[in-house]
Amino acid sequence: MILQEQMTIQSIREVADRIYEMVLEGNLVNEISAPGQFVHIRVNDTYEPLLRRPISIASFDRDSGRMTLLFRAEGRGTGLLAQKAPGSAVNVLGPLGNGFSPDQSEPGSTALLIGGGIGVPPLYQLSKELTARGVHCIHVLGFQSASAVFYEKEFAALGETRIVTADGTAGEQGFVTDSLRRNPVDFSAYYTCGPTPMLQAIQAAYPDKQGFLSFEQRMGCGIGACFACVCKTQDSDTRPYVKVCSDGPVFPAGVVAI
Amino acid sequence: MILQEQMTIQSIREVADRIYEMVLEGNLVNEISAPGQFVHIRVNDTYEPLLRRPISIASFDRDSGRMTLLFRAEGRGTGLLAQKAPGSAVNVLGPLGNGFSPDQSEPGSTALLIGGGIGVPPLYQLSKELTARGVHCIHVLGFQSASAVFYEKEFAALGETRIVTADGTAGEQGFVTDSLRRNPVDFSAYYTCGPTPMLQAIQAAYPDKQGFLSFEQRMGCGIGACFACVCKTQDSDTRPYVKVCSDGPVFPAGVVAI
Amino acid sequence: MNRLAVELPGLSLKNPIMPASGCFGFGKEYGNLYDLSELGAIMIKATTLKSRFGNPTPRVAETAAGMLNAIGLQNPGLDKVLAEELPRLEQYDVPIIANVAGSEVEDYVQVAEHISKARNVHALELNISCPNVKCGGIAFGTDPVLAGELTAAVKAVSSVPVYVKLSPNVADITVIAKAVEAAGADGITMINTLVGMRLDRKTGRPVIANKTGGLSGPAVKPVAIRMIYEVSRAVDIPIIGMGGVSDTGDVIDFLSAGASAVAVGTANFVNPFVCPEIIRELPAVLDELGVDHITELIGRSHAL
Amino acid sequence: MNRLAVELPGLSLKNPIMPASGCFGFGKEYGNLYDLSELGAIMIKATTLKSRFGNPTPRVAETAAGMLNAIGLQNPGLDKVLAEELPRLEQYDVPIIANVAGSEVEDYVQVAEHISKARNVHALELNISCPNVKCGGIAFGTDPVLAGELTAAVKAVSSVPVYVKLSPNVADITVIAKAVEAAGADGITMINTLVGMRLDRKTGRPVIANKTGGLSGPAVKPVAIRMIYEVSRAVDIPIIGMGGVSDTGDVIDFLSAGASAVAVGTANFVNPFVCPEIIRELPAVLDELGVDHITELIGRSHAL
Ligand SMILES: Cc1cc2nc3c(=O)[nH]c(=O)nc-3n(C[C@H](O)[C@H](O)[C@H](O)COP(=O)(O)OP(=O)(O)OC[C@H]3O[C@@H](n4cnc5c(N)ncnc54)[C@H](O)[C@@H]3O)c2cc1C
Ligand SMILES: Cc1cc2nc3c(=O)[nH]c(=O)nc-3n(C[C@H](O)[C@H](O)[C@H](O)COP(=O)(O)OP(=O)(O)OC[C@H]3O[C@@H](n4cnc5c(N)ncnc54)[C@H](O)[C@@H]3O)c2cc1C
Ligand SMILES: Cc1cc2nc3c(=O)[nH]c(=O)nc-3n(C[C@H](O)[C@H](O)[C@H](O)COP(=O)(O)O)c2cc1C
Ligand SMILES: Cc1cc2nc3c(=O)[nH]c(=O)nc-3n(C[C@H](O)[C@H](O)[C@H](O)COP(=O)(O)O)c2cc1C
Ligand code: FES
Ligand code: FES
Repeated sequence: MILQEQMTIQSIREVADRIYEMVLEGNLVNEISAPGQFVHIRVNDTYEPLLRRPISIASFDRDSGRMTLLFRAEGRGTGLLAQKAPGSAVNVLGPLGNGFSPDQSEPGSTALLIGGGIGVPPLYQLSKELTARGVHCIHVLGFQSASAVFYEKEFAALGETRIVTADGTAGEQGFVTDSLRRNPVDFSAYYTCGPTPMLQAIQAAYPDKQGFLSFEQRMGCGIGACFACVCKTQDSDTRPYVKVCSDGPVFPAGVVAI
Repeated sequence: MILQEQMTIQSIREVADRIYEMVLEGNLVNEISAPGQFVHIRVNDTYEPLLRRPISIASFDRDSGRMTLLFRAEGRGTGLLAQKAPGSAVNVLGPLGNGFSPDQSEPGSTALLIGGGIGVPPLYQLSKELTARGVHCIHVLGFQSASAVFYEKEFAALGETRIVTADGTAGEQGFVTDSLRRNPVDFSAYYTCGPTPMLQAIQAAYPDKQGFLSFEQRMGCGIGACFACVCKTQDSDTRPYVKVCSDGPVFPAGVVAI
Repeated sequence: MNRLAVELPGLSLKNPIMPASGCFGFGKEYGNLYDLSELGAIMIKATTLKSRFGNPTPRVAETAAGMLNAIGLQNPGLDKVLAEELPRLEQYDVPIIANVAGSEVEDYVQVAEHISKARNVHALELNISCPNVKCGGIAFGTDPVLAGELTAAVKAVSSVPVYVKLSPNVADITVIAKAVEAAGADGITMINTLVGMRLDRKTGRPVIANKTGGLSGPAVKPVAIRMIYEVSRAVDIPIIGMGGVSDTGDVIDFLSAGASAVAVGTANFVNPFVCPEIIRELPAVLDELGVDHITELIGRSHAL
Repeated sequence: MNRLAVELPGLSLKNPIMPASGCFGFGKEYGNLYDLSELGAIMIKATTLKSRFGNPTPRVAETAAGMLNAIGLQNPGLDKVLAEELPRLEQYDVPIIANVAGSEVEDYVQVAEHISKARNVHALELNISCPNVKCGGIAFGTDPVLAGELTAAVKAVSSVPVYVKLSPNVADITVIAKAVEAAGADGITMINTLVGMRLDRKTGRPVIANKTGGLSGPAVKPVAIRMIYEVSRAVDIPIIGMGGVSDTGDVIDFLSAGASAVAVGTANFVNPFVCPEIIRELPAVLDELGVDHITELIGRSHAL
């Protein structure tokens, strides 16, 4: 069920340059059903900024009723969010959308998790669940530069983790796809989240693999009512479009026309 | 000189129902030249609310660099102002306008200070300065009801102080003018600030006295440039209008057409 | 006595609050959040004869106290709306106002004729003001002659009262209002969005793929209030007002301006529960204002 | 090289930033706060033939991210402006753009003829778009024929280039823009305010004594950007853009939309130092955008 809740900020800290980790507590956490779902946040109660901001759930724990978000203080909305104090409340709508299905990978198999920038967060919960299932996870995480790298240790604790930076200041130099071309890995399914050109390159690189991609799109309602976030599909006859907010944000490879 | 300054909130407390006392510190205090001047406050750095809010300087102290404001949390802007925490900064433009001239009352004479509601604040600094000059002050302060009364002790410490409430829950029942009709006082000059109907009644009641009235008007710029706050004058041939923000807010009796 | 009930042509509203067209889809998603029977009515998404994909994305952009949208009337088309969307809404005790759009008069007429026969459609809202499609829409909304002709053509075939949705992108909105009244419109809904644009700071290019979009939200409220004030003095048919309504206070303002009921658009995105919240708050606000029945507020602004 | 310099008809601007008419009086008050020579130009308050008191108060009201005003062109009249206001501004090294208003063509012509001869007046801004006066003003701004005739009449007597200030309260602003261009206008300034209204929550009556007022501030920026985008593609004369400009980023947007210079109105009330602050910040923003000269930004939105 989708809730609108005033969730309490348990902690907030800058984990990399302008990247914030925010831990929120509330009943909404009980409703989360899959890694890769997101929440829609109202950063304050004025009309400025007016719209909610979609942020992925990076991890959650039903026992403590807490979830973690990781976001970049980018523009006005996330900038204000980054200034919130622990103990204060944030208006959260969620959980929204359909996430990744860890069940798609058999125990003992290898999964390739590829993240780009602020697309990295939802892969963390996914990796935790896959690992718990006995799936072997390989993480390839791309960032702009060393100062933007976050959660390297957290991912490394779950499995092999490659850091790739555009400017080469940390890990390998280049894009995640460069790294995968240089040092290919063997895997049965891939899961990816990041900028659209990256998703496109990955889908093109592994035409024969089972893959799951998480998309971004500008949103209005976040729940499927306003048609702001539609994407054309590859097979437009059976299903002319999908909505990122309610049909996605995660789609199997080959569904969305990119 | 008019400054725009991020002043620091030293303290903020609710002194009556929805009436807040806020003490601010900054260089702007050095520029204050008269009781009855006001400041124009930007309550936050978003576009909502957009405009500044005019608030009178209730008292100030150059030595400590502090001034006190008293305001009612009325609508959106003052509501947000009331929520500010000590230690945080507020964007203040001021000091603005021309205030009361305590010099107009001779030492030893009696001054009648009549305030209504949130018109009471500027009379406090005025009374302090008059009293320091050796002028005997009588205060007649009108409020809606007991819960809205503030600064009674502070005024009483400076001189005789009558509280009048519309509903009779504190002091005398009625309007300040009722009280003054019932128990007339002898004085040489009056100083008043409050709602326009009150100013009108007072000016009409004392046609032969020297009087000074502080006016309110919706404002744009607060510095005399936008013509939002004009009032017609009684002698429109020599001076067709005055601006409350820069020519006032205090005018001698008989100047403004009310 | 229901202090919130309002009677309008074709519509017995238990309260004057309804979601605005395009901001509520066909009710499915919001129906998962609360009971749609609480609403006064529902204005469903624009329906066209054939299904439409709409404009390329990005389709929305935020502005100061507002947003731009250029959805482009995406909808599954008349047949699907009749076969799937409207029947699903029959589970709720709420009248539906069907928003009708098209490129040619003939499109409007066909959609109107069929959709007005659906069991739960109690009124039509003729969308002559969509700024986001190349043909039709706003062209009808800025020309009084075309607006009148379209209204008359739709009135001739509709089984339910016809409300015409006006565009604010005109010099004198009363001219269009009078034209559609004269052509037989039963009511007016207003305002649709103002045409606006946002540019990307880095590239200088429009953020919205369609370049321009329709401005909605609190930013446009003063324009909506002014136009409703003007139109309610110029015509005798009732107005359903909209444009920036976000809370109960805004509803009071729209009724005071001259609207008989109020639609909530963009605010649904900010707070999906805004409509039922307003409905629940209204009686207390009537008490505060010392008013027995909500209809007493209609047109207060006109008092001398 | 001055990276901020912009050349426009009659105006050699050291930077493209100027206060908008009516939001800066005749410069006296802001001149006490900073050196007005820092500004690119100053658009002074509308001047009419005779002095005007303007509308009753309240004259302003706040709205979401905007404000309404109905000052009603209060000004001391042509003679006083020539005798007192303009000479006082001569102490600054800054070109003055004189905003000219009236009720009849003849009023405009007389003011234009005389004020254009003042030493520091380098251009006129023909105000055919004031929504707050009963006669004149906006009537000229919504009719292309009247707008063209007035422009031609003023051009015939003016000693300096004539810019025409357009109203956004029209269905198609390019029609008016083309009409004034054809009539000889040297440039366009836009936008003036959108007509709006705010009601008092308790009484339901308009807050502004004049009932309606002109909406300005960040709320209207998307409309201003869209209209400047449209007009800059429709005419060949330069545009001075305005409508919600509040910071350096907004200036970039207005230039990108197609304006050659930018005026700041309402934002002066929010931050009286906004103009010099923007001017000081601009060079760093040019660096960020990788642009040598500010004129390279003009019309970026039109790139394919
Ligand atoms: C499903 C989904 C999950 C996301 N998860 C994360 C996450 O976990 N961490 C994170 O840092 N970011 C995430 N994003 C991106 C994040 O939503 C944007 O960075 C954010 O909305 C920008 O808002 P702003 O106030 O900083 O920028 P502004 O420039 O003020 O935003 C203006 C408007 O544009 C929208 N917008 C701007 N950039 C984006 C974008 N990239 N995607 C969608 N809308 C955008 C905003 O929501 C807002 O409506 C996610 C986006 C989506 C769609
Ligand atoms: C010279 C002067 C001195 C003042 N001194 C004080 C004071 O010391 N203490 C105090 O509590 N109040 C004072 N006021 C009144 C105070 O400015 C208003 O109560 C306040 O602006 C209301 O803002 P809001 O955000 O609460 O209300 P909102 O309803 O959000 O205000 C909306 C708009 O209307 C304006 N407005 C509303 N009421 C008034 C008003 N009465 N006068 C002028 N503008 C108004 C606001 O400034 C704002 O622009 C003074 C007003 C003036 C003109
Ligand atoms: C995303 C979106 C889609 C819209 N789609 C339609 C539509 O299909 N038909 C229509 O008549 N109006 C449409 N509108 C306009 C609204 O119904 C409403 O008139 C306008 O948004 C002003 O109200 P608001 O400020 O409350 O949103 C749409 C508005 C938005 C924001
Ligand atoms: C208080 C006020 C007074 C104005 N007076 C005039 C005027 O005298 N002449 C004119 O052409 N425009 C006048 N305007 C319009 C502005 O010059 C400007 O076009 C408009 O406000 C949009 O810009 P902004 O959003 O930056 O304020 C006035 C605007 C305001 C807010
Ligand atoms: S954001 Fe509204 S449908 Fe997806
Ligand atoms: S508020 Fe602008 S002139 Fe007084």
